[in-house]
Order: sequence, then C-alpha cells, then structure tokens
Amino acid sequence: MIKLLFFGRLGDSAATAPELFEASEGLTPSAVRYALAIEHPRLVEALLEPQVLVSIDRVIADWNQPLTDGCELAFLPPVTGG
Amino acid sequence: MIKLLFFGRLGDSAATAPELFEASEGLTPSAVRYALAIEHPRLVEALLEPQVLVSIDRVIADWNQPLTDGCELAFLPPVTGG
Amino acid sequence: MSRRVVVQSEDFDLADEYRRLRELDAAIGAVVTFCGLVRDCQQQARIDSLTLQHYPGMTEASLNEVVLAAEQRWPLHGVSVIHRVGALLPSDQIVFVGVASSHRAAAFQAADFLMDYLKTHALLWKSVESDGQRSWVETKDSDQRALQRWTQSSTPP
Amino acid sequence: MSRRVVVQSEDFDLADEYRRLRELDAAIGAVVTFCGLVRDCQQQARIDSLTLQHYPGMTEASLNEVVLAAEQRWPLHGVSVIHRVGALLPSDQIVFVGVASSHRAAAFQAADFLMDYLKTHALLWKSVESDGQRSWVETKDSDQRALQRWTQSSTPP
Repeated sequence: MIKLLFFGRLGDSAATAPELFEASEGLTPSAVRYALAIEHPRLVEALLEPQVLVSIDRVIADWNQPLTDGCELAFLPPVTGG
Repeated sequence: MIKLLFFGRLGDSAATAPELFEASEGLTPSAVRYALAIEHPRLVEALLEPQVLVSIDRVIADWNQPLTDGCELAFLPPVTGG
Repeated sequence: MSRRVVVQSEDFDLADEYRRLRELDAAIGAVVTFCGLVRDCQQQARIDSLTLQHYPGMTEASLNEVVLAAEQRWPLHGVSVIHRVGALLPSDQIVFVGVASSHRAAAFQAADFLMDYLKTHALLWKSVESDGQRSWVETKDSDQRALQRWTQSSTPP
Repeated sequence: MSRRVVVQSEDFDLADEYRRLRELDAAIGAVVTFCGLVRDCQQQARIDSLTLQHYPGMTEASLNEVVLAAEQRWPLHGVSVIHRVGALLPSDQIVFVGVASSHRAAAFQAADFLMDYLKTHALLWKSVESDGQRSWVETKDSDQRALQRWTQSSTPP
C-alpha cells in the first residue's frame, strides 16, 4: 500500500480521500492523482492545479516517477509561509 | 569672545590652538579659519579641507555668516560614525 | 559559517538568538535580525488566529536549502532561521531570521534575501481564522515579485 | 510613528529595544534590527579600542534628521536609533537601529537606509587605537557609494 498525505488546502478537500492507495506495477504519482480526482470530485480542482508538487518519501519527485509499495506520497499545494 | 571647538582630527592638531577668539564687527567663520590657519601651521591642512563644516551655537552655519560675541564656533571635519 | 535552522511550535527569544550570533566570531561587525509577527488584521479582516502546517523533515530541508543559497551568495559568519508552526495569535512571533557578517551590506542583503525565499520556498501552509471562518492564505503576487530582485542580472540591491 | 534617538556611553540591550518596538501597535508585522559591533581587526590591523567623539546636542539633531528622512520615505510604526560614544573594545556594541512596520519590505529598506545615512551624516568622529597608536578613521568610499543607492531615480532596492 502507498501512504497518502495532503497538505494545505488539499488537506481540507481531502477530508474524505483515502489515507492509503493500493500499490501496483508501474504506478506513478500522476496516475494516483487522476484516480483520486475521479473518485473525489471535491479534490479535482485543487489537486489538478499546475502549481501542485508531489513528494515521495519526503523528497520532491517527478509526477512520472514509479512508486514502490510502502512509500509515502504527499501532495503539496503552493506554499504560504513566513 | 567667541568660544572655539575642534572635533575629530582637528581636535588633535588644535591641541595648541586657542579656546577663545576675540569677537569683532563683521567677523565670520571663514575669517576665523584663515586667522587660525596662519597662526597654527599644524592646523592648516586639516582646517582648510573643503569637506570641513562649521557650526554656530550648535547649528550648521555658512562660512560667511556673521559671528556674535559669546557664540560657540565649532569646526567639524568629515564624520565617521556608525 | 554557523547555521541554525529550526521548525518548532514553541516561541523563540530574540535575545538568545542574537547572543548566539554575535559571539560566533570576533570579526563580526554587523548582526541583522528580522522578526515576523502575526498582524491583527489582513486584507481589512480582523484575525482571530493563524495556523501554520508543516511537513516534518521536508519543511526543515526546504529552509536549509534557502540558507545554503544565502551562504553561497554572501560572506557570512552565521545564519539562524526559526519558523514556528501550529496555532498563533495576533502579535505572536512567527519567524526569526538572523545574520552575522563582518560588514553591514552582506548582513542586510542576506537577511532580506532569506525572508523573500522563505516566503516562497519554505514548505509551510498558512490558514487564517477570522470571524469563525477558516481560510487558506493565497500566495501573494508581491512575494513573487520580491523574488525577482535576486535573480535579475544587476548587482544585488 | 514612535521615534527614539539616543546618544549614550552606556551599552544597550537589544531585547529591551525589540520589546519596545514590537509592542507599539498590533498592526506591526515586521521588526528589523541592526546591531553594529566593534571588529577585532580593521584594514588588516588588530584593534585595541575605538573611541567615538560626539558634539552634545548636534549629534542627536543629526541622528533625528536621518530618522525623519526614513519616516518620510516608508510607512513605519516605530524607529529607534542608539549610538554609543566614548571608548569601546572589540566585540562591544556600537550602534543599534530598529524599525517596526506592517510589512517586511519597508522595515528592511528603512533599516538599511538608516545605517547608510547614519554612517555618512551622523556627527560622530571615530578614532582607532592599534599597537599603541591612535589614528582617526577616514570616510570610506564604500559608505559614500552605499548612499547613492537611495538617491538614484529607480525604485528603492
């Protein structure tokens, strides 16, 4: 299984989104994102924003980087610190 | 009498310069400066530098402003604070 | 070069941070500090509280990258960055940046640069509670514009 | 706008000055402080001590003018300037500038501006004791150049 994390505004809209996602051969963050967007209409807009970044095991990753079973996948909307 | 004050590097070279200067009709800071430069060769160079400012009674003054008896005349070389 | 990067929910003490920076080296001639405070009002709305969310590990790494960029750009003796997370009230301290250098220009520029980069590159998400409503803060155009000062070809400001 | 300008031989306490600035107004979002320290070395020469000479009354007036210029240029809630005079040793604090504003850009720019103007406009004369010899510090070209940043027609850095 892949552990899912949603930050910022994505965390709000992801209130009903799953915390885990079934791992499968060749799965990418991009595929997970589209699957979530289809199943959770409240997530669509915020999740598909072009500024959203993704990290795998706490390192910024490419949307097409393959995911391994047991990894932590996080969706990071634009930051607003300071 | 006019009270004379010399700051910074002028204070060093003015060690032998007078603390008072005789007031007279129409006397200006410029006239005092030249009189001091003539009588105190060690003051000449530092006193005639174009960056030297003059104040009368603690207000920056013009070299040709008339001096009044009892005033405080100060010679201020370039500042180096901070 | 001494570097200190901390993400914490506890408050920080400017006096402690300053003491640490000024004692690093006898060649230090300038210490610039920046403290960010929660304003009572934002975009004309009264603020009840702010909440800063972070991603443990990644947030620290993002702050370290920003500090590294400043170190490579100016000759510095020390840099400290503290960012608070969690719930904060108006007038609370949010962020501290401190820079020690031999000369004032480097200290001012590096502190200014650190704040601009931190606003746009630190992995932190801010929400505001106002009139009982919570809303996520949007990235400001002015913060994006501030960044451009540091990437233009001219000498640093 | 709250203004505090002091010339004193005693040391100052950054924590006290910061507290005073941050408590001025709940709209304050940024406090920038600058502390100048005596470096142990200047122009490759080891320094035994520094002495700052001032002209009571006039020195304060010259500092007030510099602060007034900053107030007219940026929206500020508070400015504090403390300049020490008399004999100082390496690592001693010489000068404090603190600025409180709603926004960070104004606070950074005003503090930077204040230091540049203070270096060139404050009526203070600095001498250095090194190897038993006393010498007067010359005005630096870099300080004069720093000033030009604020008078050029482009927007402030």
